[in-house]
Amino acid sequence: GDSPNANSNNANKASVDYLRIGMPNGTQTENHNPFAGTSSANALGYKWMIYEPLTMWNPVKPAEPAKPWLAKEVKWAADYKSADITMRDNATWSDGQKVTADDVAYTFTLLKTNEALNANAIPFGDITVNGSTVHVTFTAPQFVNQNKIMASTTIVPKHIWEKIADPATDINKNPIGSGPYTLKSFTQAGIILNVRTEGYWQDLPKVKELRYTSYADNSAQTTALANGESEWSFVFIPNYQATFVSKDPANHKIWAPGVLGIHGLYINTTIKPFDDAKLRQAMNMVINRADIFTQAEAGYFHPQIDSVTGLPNGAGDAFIAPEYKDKKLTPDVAGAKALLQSAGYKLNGTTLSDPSGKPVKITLTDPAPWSDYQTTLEIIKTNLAEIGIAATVDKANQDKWDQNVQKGDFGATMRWTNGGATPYDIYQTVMDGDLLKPIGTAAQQGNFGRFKSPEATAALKAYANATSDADRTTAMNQIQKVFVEQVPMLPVGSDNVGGAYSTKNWTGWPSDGDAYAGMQPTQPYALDVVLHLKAANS
Amino acid sequence: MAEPVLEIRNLNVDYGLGDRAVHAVRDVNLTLHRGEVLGLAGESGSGKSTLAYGMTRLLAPPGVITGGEVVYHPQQGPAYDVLGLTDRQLRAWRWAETAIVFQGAMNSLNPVHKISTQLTDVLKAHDPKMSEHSRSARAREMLKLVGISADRMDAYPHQLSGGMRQRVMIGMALILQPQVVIMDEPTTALDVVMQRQILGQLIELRERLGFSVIFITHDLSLLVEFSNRIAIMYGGRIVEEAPAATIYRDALHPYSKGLLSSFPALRGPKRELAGIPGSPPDLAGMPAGCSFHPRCPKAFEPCNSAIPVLGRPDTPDGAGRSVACWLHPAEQPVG
Amino acid sequence: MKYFLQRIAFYLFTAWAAITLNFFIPRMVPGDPVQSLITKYQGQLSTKSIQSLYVLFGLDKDEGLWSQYIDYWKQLFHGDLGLSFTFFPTPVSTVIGQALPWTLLLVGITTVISFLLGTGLGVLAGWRRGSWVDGLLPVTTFFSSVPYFWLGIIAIYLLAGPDSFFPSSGGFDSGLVPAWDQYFIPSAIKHSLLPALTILISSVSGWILSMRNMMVTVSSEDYITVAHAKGLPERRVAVSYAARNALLPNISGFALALGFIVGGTLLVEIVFSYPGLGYTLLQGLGAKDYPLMQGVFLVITISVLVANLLADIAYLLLDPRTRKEG
Amino acid sequence: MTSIQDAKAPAGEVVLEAIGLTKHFPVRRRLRDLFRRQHSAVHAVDDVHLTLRRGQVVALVGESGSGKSTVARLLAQLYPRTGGDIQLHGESTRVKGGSSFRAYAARVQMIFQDPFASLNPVHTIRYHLTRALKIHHNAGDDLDAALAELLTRVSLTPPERYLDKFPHELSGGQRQRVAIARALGAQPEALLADEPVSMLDVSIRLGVLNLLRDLKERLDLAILYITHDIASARYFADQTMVMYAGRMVEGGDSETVTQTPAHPYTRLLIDSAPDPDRLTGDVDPLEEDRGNGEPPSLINPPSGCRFHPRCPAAMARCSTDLPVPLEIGDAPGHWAACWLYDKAGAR
Amino acid sequence: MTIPTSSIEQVIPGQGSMAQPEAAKPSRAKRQRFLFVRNKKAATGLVILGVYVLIAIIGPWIAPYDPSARSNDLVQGPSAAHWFGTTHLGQDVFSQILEGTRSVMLVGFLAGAIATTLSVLIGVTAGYLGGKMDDSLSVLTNVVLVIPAVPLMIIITSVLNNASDTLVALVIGLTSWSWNARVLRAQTLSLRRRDFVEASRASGERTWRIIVFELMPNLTAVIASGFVGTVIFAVLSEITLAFIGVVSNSGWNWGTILFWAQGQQALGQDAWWWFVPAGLAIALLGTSLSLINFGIDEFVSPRLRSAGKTKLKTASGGTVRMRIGFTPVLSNSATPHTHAKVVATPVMREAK
Ligand SMILES: Nc1ncnc2c1ncn2[C@@H]1O[C@H](COP(=O)(O)OP(=O)(O)OP(=O)(O)O)[C@@H](O)[C@H]1O
Ligand SMILES: Nc1ncnc2c1ncn2[C@@H]1O[C@H](COP(=O)(O)OP(=O)(O)OP(=O)(O)O)[C@@H](O)[C@H]1O
Ligand SMILES: [Mg+2]
Ligand SMILES: [Mg+2]
Repeated sequence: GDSPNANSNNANKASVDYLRIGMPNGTQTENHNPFAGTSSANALGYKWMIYEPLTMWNPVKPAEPAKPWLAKEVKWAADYKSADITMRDNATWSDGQKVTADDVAYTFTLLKTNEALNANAIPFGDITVNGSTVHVTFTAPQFVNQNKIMASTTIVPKHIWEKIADPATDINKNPIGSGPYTLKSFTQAGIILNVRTEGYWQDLPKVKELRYTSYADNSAQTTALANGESEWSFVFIPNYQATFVSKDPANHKIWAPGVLGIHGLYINTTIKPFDDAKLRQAMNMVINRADIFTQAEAGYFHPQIDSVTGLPNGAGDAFIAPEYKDKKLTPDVAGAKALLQSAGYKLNGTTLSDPSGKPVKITLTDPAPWSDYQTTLEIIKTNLAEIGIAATVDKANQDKWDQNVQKGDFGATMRWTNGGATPYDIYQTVMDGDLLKPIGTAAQQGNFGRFKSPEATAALKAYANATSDADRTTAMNQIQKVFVEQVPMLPVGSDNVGGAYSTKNWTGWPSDGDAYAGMQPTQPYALDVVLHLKAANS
Repeated sequence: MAEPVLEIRNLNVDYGLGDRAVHAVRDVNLTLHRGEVLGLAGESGSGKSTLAYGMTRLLAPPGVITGGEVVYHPQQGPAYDVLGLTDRQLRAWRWAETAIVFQGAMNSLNPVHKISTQLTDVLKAHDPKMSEHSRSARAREMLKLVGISADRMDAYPHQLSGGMRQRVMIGMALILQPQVVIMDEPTTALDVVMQRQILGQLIELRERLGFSVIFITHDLSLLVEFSNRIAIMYGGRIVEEAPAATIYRDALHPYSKGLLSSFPALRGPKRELAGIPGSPPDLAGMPAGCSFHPRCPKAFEPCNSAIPVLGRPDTPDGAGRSVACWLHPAEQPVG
Repeated sequence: MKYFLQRIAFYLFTAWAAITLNFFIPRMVPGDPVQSLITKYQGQLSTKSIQSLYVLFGLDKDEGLWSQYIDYWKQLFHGDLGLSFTFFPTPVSTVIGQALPWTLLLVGITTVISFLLGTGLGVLAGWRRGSWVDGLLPVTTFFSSVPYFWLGIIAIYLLAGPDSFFPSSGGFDSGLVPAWDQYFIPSAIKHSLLPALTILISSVSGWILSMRNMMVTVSSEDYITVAHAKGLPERRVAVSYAARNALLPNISGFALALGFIVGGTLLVEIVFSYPGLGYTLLQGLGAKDYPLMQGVFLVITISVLVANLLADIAYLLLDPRTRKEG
Repeated sequence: MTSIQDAKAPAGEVVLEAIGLTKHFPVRRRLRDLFRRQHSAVHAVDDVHLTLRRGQVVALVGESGSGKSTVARLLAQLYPRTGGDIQLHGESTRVKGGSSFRAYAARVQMIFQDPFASLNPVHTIRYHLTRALKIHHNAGDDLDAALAELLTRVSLTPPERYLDKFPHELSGGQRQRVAIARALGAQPEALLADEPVSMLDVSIRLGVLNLLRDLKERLDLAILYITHDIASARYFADQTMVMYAGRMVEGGDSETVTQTPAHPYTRLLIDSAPDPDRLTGDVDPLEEDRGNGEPPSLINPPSGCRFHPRCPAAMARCSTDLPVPLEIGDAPGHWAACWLYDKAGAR
Repeated sequence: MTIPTSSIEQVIPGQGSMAQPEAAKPSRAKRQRFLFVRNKKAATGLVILGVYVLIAIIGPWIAPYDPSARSNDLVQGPSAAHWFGTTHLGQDVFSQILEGTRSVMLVGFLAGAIATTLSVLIGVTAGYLGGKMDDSLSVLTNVVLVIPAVPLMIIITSVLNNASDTLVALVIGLTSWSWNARVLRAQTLSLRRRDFVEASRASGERTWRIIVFELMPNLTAVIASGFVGTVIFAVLSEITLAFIGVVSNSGWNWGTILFWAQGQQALGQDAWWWFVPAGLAIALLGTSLSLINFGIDEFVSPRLRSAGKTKLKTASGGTVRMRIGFTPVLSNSATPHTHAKVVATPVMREAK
């Protein structure tokens, strides 16, 4: 009939031609603006089904070059201060117009002229178009940002967007993109995307309809996954075997590859005796990362970091300095004790005292509602007790915690680092002297532990500005050396680009065997995943 | 003497059951005759209201009727015991045969309904066939009878003065033309001018309509003036019963005497006011024998051991009166 | 009527004071929307976005609290509640507009049902003391002491499952679009059953109890005895005399409950991922979304006040004593 | 207690005097009235003159709502007065609170109508009386002795039996005695008794009244006895004043006022009082009065004499001119505010 | 979430209904003051509450394990070693419940006390003084009333770093007094023109003495019932705050247990033992407090007290049902009739 729901009544359909994607992101309001961090398109990730990037990059294998996507080819200058982007010529917008180099130039210009939209703070220079090629320059080398520019920027149609008065606050009611899907409906229960009928530059996906739902919280999302109401999501599932997989062992799966972004215990290096690298090393030696991985991170969520460099297994392997190739982080209480003794610390019974004779005490802090971090801290607390460090866990209020961490008013805290295509972002968040702020002043960008190391700062700078791979390797090795020796932060687990999914209706998901993409439904590669899906019963 | 309409026989009413029960009304025998005004007096707590509510089975928990009969003589047909009626029969009997006017008229009228509603719902309950129109006509008529203009029909109780409310209650009591009207302190909340107006009106209506009245108050002077016969209660029992003038002139029971000498007179010489010493008995722990004996100036030997029986006294004018006092042992018990 | 104008003046003053507080309270909270957003996306949002977000939200300009307050009132008079940060750039009024109907329908209807049911049972319990309804009281008391959210989670665990009739979350099936048709309405009703039941079970006892107690109190009034003495049918005495009067004191409680619809059952909406206002408010709280918090507080404040005003009116209609005699 | 002292012309020293005492209670103002100049008010008491003398009882009678209690509360300074003056020993006083009020309260005490309500149910008798003594520093060195004395004075003996009881453990008469004892604790010169027995049982009333009379004589108190029972005023008071709708309408010594009432309202009142000597069957003499036999509105009181709408003897001037107190002449000090006694007759 | 106290608004202790001449028996009357404890419901409630108080005091000592201590029994069901099973870290849930009782009780009662004190101060003062004072206090009360309590608590607690139990109690107390203040104001309004208040004023008492010694004792039942209601509300609030994780409480309370259980999807893993006990503990505590509240209600209103006793036992063992409007008639009267006589006329007497 006339009802918009008439053909959505899915109960009596023989086969399922839609995919249900969920995220635990709470209430959504209609906003399809791909640039707004607060938009529903961003929160649920469906912007990647409507809009496309220039290249498709796989964070699981960060060292591999990105696949061409809207761009036929991207050529960077050696100093990474400019790039030539050549567009493919068979892509069209969903209103039928062709995707051109002008659109790319327009998009970049948009970011350049709107600080509010330039989320990665890319220093665009001149942008010029020459036929199907865009020449874009930058005011600083962009080696570390190359994928943020090419693989994480949605290209929007100029003819639509130039009519928008304020691109920062427009909700982009009728999104016109180059991707294979178009918006069908927005409701609070979910967003529905329909596959395009024609004009997509490659084969249309098999999934005819994408249904996005935003659940109130992790537990609602998990319940939905367990019930089969949700088929693909990125959410922390405690004890996922029992809560999720066991509900349908044949179909319920989790794949959570690590990426270049880590979580670890930042130590405030201005507080005595924690300004002593030896003490930090000893602490690093007693952390039981396996326990944290299985008990706090449910055995998957933050893949355990083995390398002393703090680089994630898999994604980080290619970057590890030769000297640390086989150095693993394993609990070594005896070693730690020996190290401490040699550095002048004394362990009397269960209390460690520093060379000045004061007992070593530390406060570990994290926001109360973050149960995985809290569990991690509980474990670290018992680990530290083994070498006589009395730790207390302070479950701060989240806002207070934010404030305190930024101002350097903390003992130690679990926190994440930025992530990127190279380990640069990880180390920069932890060690960059340029980000260093005095205690009491908010350090918003990083270096919360107030780690002061001119070598590290210089090496980070060298890495970002290098013009050859050899220079980069040298700088990277230097960075890692500081990190391993100074231990400004105790790495614990890596970020993951994983997801929970069900093979009941759709197969073809990425896996260890075929790691063609990450597994998060909100990231650019989600489109690549959807394009790989095939109906389970076909 | 006229024939009886209501006979109370050996009525016993308790509050609560078992050992802790309070015997508020004990072995009361009382007969109401057609067309008469029977006054019931006695100080606070003597059981007057309990008797009135008990004989109509309107006593609130934990009141229970533990014995006795209330025999009602309808105008036609055989007499029957009100206490033995089923709920249905009792509901039909109430108001149609016996209506009650309570002490506080403000509390007797439902504050949220118009008085017209409250008047007509009696009619609706007792005569469902009556038309809406004739119901309101009847209600109007009753209001006129008690001197309230019909335009006050749609007033709410709080919009009427205390006197008007009490008149509405009287009108409501008469709307079904009952044989018996029980009035429990109908005027104590009103001032004297209003009290006289209302009572005067009631007496006049009684003469016109011929119902009988049980009139309860502790104001003896009022009773003497308005009732035909007076019964005096003390400690849950009737201690004396006689025509009004007789009691006023010559009360036999020391308690009645005490009551009569407790109020100052307005006219005539200032007479001696003796009062009654002591305080009323506790119904839960009644003294043995005559319950008045601890306060009685004339108490003598049998008073503290044996309960005197209500009966015809041995006085010359003993006919038509009875008393329960060892000073005047009964010639012939009432019952 | 004049009495009303006076009440309204009082309410207006209260509203002004409450709205002013609503403005200042959220601003006491440390942290800012940008930081909250970064923290919310733990690592997914790079710290480099900070500056762009400050610009986006218009927080890069320093404005005094006082001028913000003045602006706030100016906006309010234009019916403008500002833009939400969490859902930037959606206007707060839109955010509230999309959530409010759900809350009103779910919690509103449930509150009304709970009140009616509880009052009905309370009348029975108070009128026929010692009957089965009275026996129900301890059970309902127990349930009323259980936290809403706990009951909801247990209900989801026990009743919602892969093949269950009850969905575990949401306001309607994700494939549907809100419309008054035969697909949407049953779906919406189905989704509201569990949350409604949860609220009902834990709130009905209060009504039963207060109504029962009022019935008991009213039952011993003289006019009830008079009604019995008049030989009225029992039902009429119970309903038109006793219950009618016993209801009056509960009206203001009911009004207040109606007013608290929005703020009172926040957690039920969270547990059931119900797209209502309480849940939105919690998100606003978490995100330091002042405009949203203010907006929701405003709605709550106004609804409580309006409910109270309605209670006054209801009183006026139900209790002739409050009407001015004519 | 039977002797009748024929009230002679008042001789005792004046303790408390009300001169033109007036009290208007503002009616709750509504929005509409804001635009009007005039404020409506309940004219509860208008232009009342009253003199309390040492060792004398003045009775104030009148129907319900005529303003008797208001007069008492005004005299006790519990309400601020709208107009007129209150003179204590000839000195004008106006106190609101604080120590001046306490000083006033030490000399003028009030007893409330309802003994069931005027004692705090949660406190013992000891507490009530101790407070009464302590506030006015009358406790002396030996509190117990003072308490015992107080109780003995109101014939609650032996005192020990009553001291530690709670009000609800006492009978109404006993409670009223405690209330009186509390008033006496302040060692006042004037006692304002607002219907002190109306809530008591017939047989108990007498005891309390006799006690009051006894106190008057022994302690030389000035007593204002408020009642609506005119018969008890005759029995108990030296002088009787009659109030109607906020105004004094008649006054004089009790016997004269009750036996030869002058004002039509007083006559109505006395005719209405139940009288056992009048036997059943009397046709109500006030029949024509039905329907409008109600006290007038005090918000818009009738002009002229406030009784004129109900008065059987109303004349034309009654509805226009406010009657002034006029000497009746049958007994010294007997007056009525009624034009019937306007001997000048002029105008 | 509080039990409505409407019945209490209607009745004031010791007035009116007691004004009957039932005075004479002092011993019985005296006992009536403690009748509240003899009320069956109140007694049950008090016993349960007593157990909770005991646990609150000795809980941490009798707990078999350190509630935070990890062990290797992860997410184990109830067993002899762990009565209520274990958490994802191998912590003993039973010990957590025992240890958590103290915080819950502390917060509940402290918040109850704070809110009650405030409501008494504001409500009674407003009611007694009247006039401008009343107006401004009423506005204050209403403003606090219309600002939603739980969100307000969330906001305030988030300002405080590391809120201790005491601080949480303070916040809850400060935000939840207004309803009681309203009830108390209404009560005071009806009390302040009572003769005994006027009488003590007339005898020269100071205002504060009147409020404290004359008015407040008469409001005890209302205050107590308000207190009990607020305690329930405070307990539920604390647990809610802990459950959604805004309170940065480092110790254990039942809300924390529920927070962890929910965060770890206890029910999703079928670990009901982790989730259920805390909820039941709350419900039972709430029930006991409600029972006490009933007791207070019935104590205050004798009508409610007798309302419970609808079935009475006769001496002969039968039961009589009390009904309003239809007083029961005992045919097998225990009282001997002095003059039993058959009615001569036919009598319709039906057994029913
Ligand atoms: N619910 C009850 N429980 C126990 N005793 C009661 C109850 N109700 C009344 N009584 C007692 O029964 C006795 C009789 O009371 P009743 O009301 O009949 O007296 P009364 O003569 O009408 O008094 P009054 O003149 O004050 O109206 C009193 O002593 C009273 O204390
Ligand atoms: N506080 C008040 N505010 C407004 N009106 C009042 C107030 N107190 C008394 N009145 C009015 O003043 C008039 C006189 O009242 P008052 O109580 O003095 O009469 P009374 O003669 O003592 O009556 P009663 O015999 O019933 O005690 C009445 O109309 C009453 O309604
Ligand atoms: Mg009575
Ligand atoms: Mg008075």
